Amino acid sequence: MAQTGEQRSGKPIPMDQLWSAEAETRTASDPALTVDVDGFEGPLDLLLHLARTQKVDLARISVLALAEQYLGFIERLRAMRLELAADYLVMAAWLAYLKSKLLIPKQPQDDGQSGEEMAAVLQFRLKRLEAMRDAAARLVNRNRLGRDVFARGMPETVAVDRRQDYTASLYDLLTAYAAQRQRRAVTNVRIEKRGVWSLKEARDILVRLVGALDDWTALDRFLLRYLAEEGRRSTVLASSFAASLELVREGAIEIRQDQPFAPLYMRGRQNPAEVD
Amino acid sequence: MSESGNVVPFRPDEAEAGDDRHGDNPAERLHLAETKRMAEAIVFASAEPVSEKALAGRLPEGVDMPAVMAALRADYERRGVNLVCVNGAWAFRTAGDLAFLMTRQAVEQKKLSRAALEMLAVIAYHQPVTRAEIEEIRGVETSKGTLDTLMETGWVRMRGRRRSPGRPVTYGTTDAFLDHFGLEELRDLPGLDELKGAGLLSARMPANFAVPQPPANPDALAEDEDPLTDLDLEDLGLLTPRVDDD
Amino acid sequence: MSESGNVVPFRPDEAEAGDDRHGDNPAERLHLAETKRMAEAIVFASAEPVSEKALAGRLPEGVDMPAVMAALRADYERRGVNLVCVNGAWAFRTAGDLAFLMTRQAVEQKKLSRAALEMLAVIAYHQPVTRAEIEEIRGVETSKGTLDTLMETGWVRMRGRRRSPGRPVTYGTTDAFLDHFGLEELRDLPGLDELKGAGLLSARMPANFAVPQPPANPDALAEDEDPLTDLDLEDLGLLTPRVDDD
Repeated sequence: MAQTGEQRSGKPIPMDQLWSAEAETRTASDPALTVDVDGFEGPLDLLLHLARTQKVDLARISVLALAEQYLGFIERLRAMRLELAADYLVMAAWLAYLKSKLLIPKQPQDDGQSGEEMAAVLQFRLKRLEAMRDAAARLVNRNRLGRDVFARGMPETVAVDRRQDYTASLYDLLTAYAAQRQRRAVTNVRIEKRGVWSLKEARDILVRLVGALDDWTALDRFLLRYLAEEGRRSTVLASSFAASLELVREGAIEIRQDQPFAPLYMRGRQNPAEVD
Repeated sequence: MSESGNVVPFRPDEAEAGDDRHGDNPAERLHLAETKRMAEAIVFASAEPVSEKALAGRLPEGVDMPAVMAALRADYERRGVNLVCVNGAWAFRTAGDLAFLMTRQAVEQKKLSRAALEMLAVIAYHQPVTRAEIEEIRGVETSKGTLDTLMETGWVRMRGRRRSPGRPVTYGTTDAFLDHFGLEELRDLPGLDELKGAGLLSARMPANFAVPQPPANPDALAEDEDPLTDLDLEDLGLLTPRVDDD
Repeated sequence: MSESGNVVPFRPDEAEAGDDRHGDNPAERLHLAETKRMAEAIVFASAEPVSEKALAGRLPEGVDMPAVMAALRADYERRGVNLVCVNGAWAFRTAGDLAFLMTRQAVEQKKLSRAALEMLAVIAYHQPVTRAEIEEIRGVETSKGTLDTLMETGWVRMRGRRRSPGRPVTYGTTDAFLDHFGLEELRDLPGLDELKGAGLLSARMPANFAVPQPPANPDALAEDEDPLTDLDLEDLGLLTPRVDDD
């Protein structure tokens, strides 16, 4: 896969080739150097570029020569009064130190890294950076999804079967149960608080229900739906009885009870002419 | 198209078995194979069915398109994916008999709505319970959707019909319900005291407040319950009416 | 491409040709063939790689997944479409050698800058790697934008935090990275072994050539790595701070 990708023509050439091609043009234009350091990814990149111009394996480059090249390069840039980022200068200072270490034989009292060790570290870092460059180039030149290799263009959308997997915990369930039962219970309590039928309430209902009735009808029948509620029975009966007496007195309804404790019958006031 | 060569796909070696039209010429055989690969890749990657014309435009010239596509279709005839031609355009489709695979993926985890949860709780505690009774207990009307959702969960079932005017359907919970909520049996549902103890119910509930105890055997019908018959299910639109045989 | 120049048939069905493992039992053979069709349909239907786990969840139980997928991969080895594995997830992709054909499908992709590309390579080969280490390797400070760009591609992710002073975030690649670059797993990174051998994947100058190696399982944390917590993500501005409930 990788090979075929790399062999393909018309696609980006490996990055290091690009890079070295660029390097050559730079070298060609070296005398009239108008290098913008922006083109470099930092001092290590610049060093790698310079090393490349030595055109040898990084393992065999002359670190001394490289350090001199870099220092010379920086010198020229400064002569042109180009602003240089600090890390370029730090690297220059380090290379100058390295250079001195390489030129002056190791002093017995010097415990620090030898020039050779420092040079090796630099070589290692350059090689590692170059290796990452190559790796990047090899990566981008692989057969890439969406460029060389493709996924199914018409994926079959899985029909969204709305069958959901519902979840709820026992705690949710119990909370829901308790909460609603409690809510209801509290509502009921509230009704009971104002559970006394006022005379006015009873009167209004009787006028509405009995006023238009021609037939004798038991009081309980009117009040059926009001009596149904446990605990309200007595107040409903008492208030409506009192109200009915008042209505009788006013002549709005008639009332009849055949014997003690028998049902009370009521009807609207009849036209006297029709009474038998 | 050459039936004999293509009707039976997956022959061990098509090339050796020979193809009526191309069998004689190795170059042509190679050409067909390569063209088939190309057509295969193009149709696969395309976002819409590829017309034969469009296909021809991208394949080497002089290709016997019908032959290529017929061969490719034959290749896929018995696979999990088939090459189909709709209005002269080619596309891959899941094999018809595997369509069921394309519907199962979308199992969404969804939380029950509050209303559904409340109704489920009432059904669990008060079963067997009719819809009217649920509404009475909850003090709100029940939307059809909520009950449907509950039936969908598989946690609620119709148990039977109450032996009372209108013969309303009674609801109860299922074994899946017990399973999901980690209950061994319905009687494990906490009672009044436990609910109070857990702080879920106020300690000062009205004196007449009660929490029913669900039946020990969830499958046994209550005294005033009749089993659901096929006829009932028909009534409820859950069974298509039977056609009498005679 | 196929040297012999045959018609690149799908391999014969196990049901017909027999298979070492299931050859003795016709029912099992049929079962494997049928499972293969199902796996084929499921993977074919999806544009994204389908994890083996997801696949197993939709196939009959007790399926020998490795056998099924290996057989399926072999079926497609020489077709215009190949079955590929990306970190344990399966997908069909057009064959790499047909890239020249597919230019029409190619969507214009945002080109990564040289810096971003280099950084991607560093992350891929050195993961888990902290930002400071990336900078050390590249010898330059990393602009926030470059890392953001990489995160946006979906190829790079934060993996965890290094168990070292400051607990720096570690970066690594995603499955989408593998998918995009056609890698089955991280070990398939081009040149990985040579780089390792040359000690170039080590953070420091390798005195003893003890070389880190990208983990086989990209999701497994390294020994000195902690998982990212919500609190970390908050720190990093990737989660809105939690509001305490009480």
